[in-house]
Amino acid sequence: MIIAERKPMEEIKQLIVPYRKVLVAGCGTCVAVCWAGGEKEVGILASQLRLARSVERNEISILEATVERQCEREMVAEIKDKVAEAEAVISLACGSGVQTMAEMFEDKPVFPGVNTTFIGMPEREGLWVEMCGACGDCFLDRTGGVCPIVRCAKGLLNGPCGGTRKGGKCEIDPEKDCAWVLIYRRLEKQGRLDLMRNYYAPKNYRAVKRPGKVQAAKA
Amino acid sequence: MRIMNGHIVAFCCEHSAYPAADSAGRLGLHYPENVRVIRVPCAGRVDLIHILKAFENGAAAVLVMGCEDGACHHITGNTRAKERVKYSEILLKEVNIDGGRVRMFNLSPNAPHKFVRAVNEMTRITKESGR
Amino acid sequence: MAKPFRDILKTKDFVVTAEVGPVKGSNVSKAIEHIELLRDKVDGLNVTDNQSSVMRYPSLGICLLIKEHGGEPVFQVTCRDRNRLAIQADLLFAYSRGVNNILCLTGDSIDVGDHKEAKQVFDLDSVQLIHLVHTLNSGKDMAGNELDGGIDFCIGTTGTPSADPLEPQLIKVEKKLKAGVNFIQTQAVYELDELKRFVEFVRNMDEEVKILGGIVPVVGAKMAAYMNENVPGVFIPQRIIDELAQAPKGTGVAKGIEIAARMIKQIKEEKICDGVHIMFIGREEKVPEILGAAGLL
Amino acid sequence: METKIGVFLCNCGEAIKNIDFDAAVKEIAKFPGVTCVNLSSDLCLEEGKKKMISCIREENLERVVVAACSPEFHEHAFGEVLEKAGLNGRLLSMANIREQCSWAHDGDVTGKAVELVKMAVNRVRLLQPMEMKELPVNNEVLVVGGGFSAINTALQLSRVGLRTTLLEKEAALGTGTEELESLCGFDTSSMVSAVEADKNIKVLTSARVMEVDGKIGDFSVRIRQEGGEILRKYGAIVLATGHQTELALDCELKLGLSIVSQEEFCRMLGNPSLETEPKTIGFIFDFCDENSRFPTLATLNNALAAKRRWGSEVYVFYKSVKVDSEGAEILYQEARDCGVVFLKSEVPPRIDVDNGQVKIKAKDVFLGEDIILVCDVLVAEELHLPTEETANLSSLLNIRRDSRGFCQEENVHLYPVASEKKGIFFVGGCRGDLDLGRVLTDISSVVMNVYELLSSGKILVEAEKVEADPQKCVACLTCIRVCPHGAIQLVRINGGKEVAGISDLACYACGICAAICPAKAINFQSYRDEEILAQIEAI
Repeated sequence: MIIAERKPMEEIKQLIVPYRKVLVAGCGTCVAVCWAGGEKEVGILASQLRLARSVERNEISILEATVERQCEREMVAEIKDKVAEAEAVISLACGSGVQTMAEMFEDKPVFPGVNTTFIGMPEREGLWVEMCGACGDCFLDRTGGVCPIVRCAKGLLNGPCGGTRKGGKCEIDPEKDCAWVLIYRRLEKQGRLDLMRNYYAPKNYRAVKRPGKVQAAKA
Repeated sequence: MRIMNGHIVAFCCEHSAYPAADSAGRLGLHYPENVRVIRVPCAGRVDLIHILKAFENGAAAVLVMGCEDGACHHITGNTRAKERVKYSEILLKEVNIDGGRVRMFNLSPNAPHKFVRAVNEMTRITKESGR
Repeated sequence: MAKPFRDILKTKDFVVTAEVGPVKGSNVSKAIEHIELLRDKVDGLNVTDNQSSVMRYPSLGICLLIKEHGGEPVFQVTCRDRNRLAIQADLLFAYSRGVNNILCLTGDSIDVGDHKEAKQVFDLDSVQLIHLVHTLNSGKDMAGNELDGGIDFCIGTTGTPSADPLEPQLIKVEKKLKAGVNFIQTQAVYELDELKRFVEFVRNMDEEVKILGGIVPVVGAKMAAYMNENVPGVFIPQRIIDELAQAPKGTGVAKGIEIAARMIKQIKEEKICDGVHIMFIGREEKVPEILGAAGLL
Repeated sequence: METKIGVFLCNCGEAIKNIDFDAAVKEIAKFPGVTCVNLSSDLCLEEGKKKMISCIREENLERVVVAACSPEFHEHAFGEVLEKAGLNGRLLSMANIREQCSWAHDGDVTGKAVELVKMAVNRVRLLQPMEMKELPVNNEVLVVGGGFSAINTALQLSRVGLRTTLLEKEAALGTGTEELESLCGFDTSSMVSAVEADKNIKVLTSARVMEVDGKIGDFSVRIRQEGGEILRKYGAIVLATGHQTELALDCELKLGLSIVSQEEFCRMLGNPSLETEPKTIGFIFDFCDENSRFPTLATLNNALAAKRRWGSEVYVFYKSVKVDSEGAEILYQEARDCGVVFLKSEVPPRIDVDNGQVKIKAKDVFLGEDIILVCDVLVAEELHLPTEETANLSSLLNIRRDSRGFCQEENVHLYPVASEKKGIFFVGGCRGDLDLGRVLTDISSVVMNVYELLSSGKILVEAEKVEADPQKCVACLTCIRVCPHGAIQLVRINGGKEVAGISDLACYACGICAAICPAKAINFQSYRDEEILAQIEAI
């Protein structure tokens, strides 16, 4: 799932300074699940913006809408009337949702209200961690299902760096586990440490040519 | 512009703060008239949007009142409410509203004095920082 | 002229190298002083590569200065700041200018440095880097293209004898050895038993490779605690922190030097490994004192 | 068509004096949808209710607001009035103009009263009818444990006609009850034979609970016995897994002839052929564990018994004597009268062993002097601790324990015997350090609770009181993670999409899930966002 995080309020306020009627558009898929851009967050941001402007004595009218997936043109089309009514849009969807919206309503400024951060999963209620870097060349078969590309701070392919902290924690964050220690433990448990002893040649970092494109072979 | 109507919205848990407020009335413990109690089944029911909307609507302050620590009928309702109130302080500060205008209070149903103290305290705070 | 490091490794019983940290800025006079001071006292001078991810004068630049001043440089190359194109290009350049020794490292994370918002590269890791040097040594680049004019680096790398857990680190060392290295300069060691264990592991894999124990003098208890917390790969035992804490005020540096010299002596006397690598960044001028105290001058 | 709302004001037999009701009626009548406003002085009496019913019928009211006393008093009764008038009882909102308005402020509060009514009117307009529905429940009960509490719970459940399984990890029932027996004078073996004779009770010994699934009315429990595993269904589960004791002793002092536990001391008392009767006995309690109800009783009982049986000199070292248990005060008095010496000390006494004799050294608070007692037997202080079984089961059932590891001892004000999950109860020692009186009260309480829930084989619940809208639910699992009552599970709708399914049976209707749902998919009848926000808008 795509994880995002709301932009700082100050930044959002600056984005809409010239406007008096703004639509806050949420997305009901990934960003809803990670508490960044679902209907609840739309309501909170809308309320905050109204409050901010009323404190500044510069009233603003905020419209609210949430579509199921903002990265689908057909679904975004459902709120076109509200978009038409607004002078600008703050999208709380991930980057692709923002762009879908921007592309469909070319005459409207569409601003991102969240920072899209990574592909990840919930570790517990309210905490999400990065799991996949969308490198286009999955390596997980060799690492006991732990991705060294994003879960190792340096994306190393041949084992831990020398910076590993006591107890197998990461050089950059004593709270985080060293991915290679996790890989070691997983493979050891499975009796497959040979996989870790293999040499892995430099990765093909161009497996996905940017901008990426996937064409389904089957109809 | 935001016209503050000077009211204090108090979300009161029906297991604790609500009966405490009743009890204050029965004992004739008077407190400012500007308090508007909204009864909720648990402080954990109070959502951020409820707090924000109360301010949008002109409230001078918002109180969330739940059971004492470790005595929530729903185990975590009061602690969640406390965290939520803390977060709402941040949300309010982000829009230049004094975070001190939202507060969480824990009290038991037999603590009418505590209810009155909380209301008085909040009234004082709002008066000090201007309506 | 200093002897080529490769020959020293083969012939000398106890090899000593020291580290020179490049300056921040273009004024290299201090670096030249250090080179002049150390070039005849040690067998090789390592030059760090934006050490701790702090931007400085380039490693290769100082290596050239060492060369000019008659020393033997060890060019430290990390994978953090350059992709495979840039690394290959730098290696060709280094070799063409007589910088023939390379230490292959992963590199610290950008997060610990002074340009925390920079994009970190890590296109390669240290094992892949060693393979890359061999590829270039064989006269080809990574894409398989022929090179006009080959190279022949003496290759070193590093290892962490005090890592916890140790096993994953040893697997990595094993891979580095399989890739083929001439020498290992270990990360800082404070417990010689750990170094012995490490040497034994390496010896079982490769009898030829030379191992230089990493010596990082610590000059105060607070400094030691700070390093434990903030310097990647450093694990200073409480025993040493206590010893430093007991030293009278103002004698921290002397105490640090004393401890370092004591360790070097022991390594040499007990023939624990083939030499030492002294990292006294910021206090390069004190290295001779350590050497003196360790009886290496 | 606007919803027709009727407002019933009541001055509570003129107990509300500072509201100008006539002016209020005029104002309230202006609110949109309010088609009639009535003033009464006895709404909660039969007469008033009758008038209300006829008004609702005559005016064809669709929603009702009662502005009177606190809803804490008569909300339920007024709901019934609505039902009698043919309206759903949930279409009622109350404005508390008495306790939280008239009685809470000085001077005229008509304005505030009108506003409170407006809040209620705004809310009532949005309320939806709610139906009751019956859900079938399995009425067999699983009682885990084989001690005093477990056996008694099973016997009493059986007496009220509920089939019960008694699951004990040991090979037989009633082990480890000697101390209780000697202190409280009951007979375990007769209890055990009563269980064996009871057709309503099935006993599984050497058995362990491996896994529990489901919820109240429908728990599936995987049980491991010597012969293998069985899967059985129960409507409720009662934990009676007891406690264990540990002596609060310096580790160097070994338990032996001269240092004993309360239980061993009971055994000594019960031994008719004891070689030498102890002449001097010391007791220590209430230093390490201040929650010492049971140890207090045990000490008092045993001290008295020793005095009476052997005429020994008995000294009790304590920090404070807790006599809140039933009968404890009398026991204490008796003990004093019999010549048991009580010595109060602030810090735990020092204990040394010297030539087979125990030396107790303490500073007496009242004398202000050090006292050294050399005694033949020391009954050491005991700590009451939760059993391993309690720990295992509570984690299996995903039930919280308090900081000491007992089942909710620190939360007794709320659910003394009920866990945070409906249908799971605690009784006896697993709940903390209880005296027998409390345990017996617990047992009756559990039996009553279980009887109420399961006896009819069905439970009446408000249908879909809290419900996740499957259209809006994005299956983020947040509600499942936050529900304190374990009432939410992922369910497939029509075998397809997975959404949050809130069990009407297990839900306590707290609304924590509704407040946190990022998709705003959870509807909590009567406390929906709209209904709360409508009240705010009226202010």
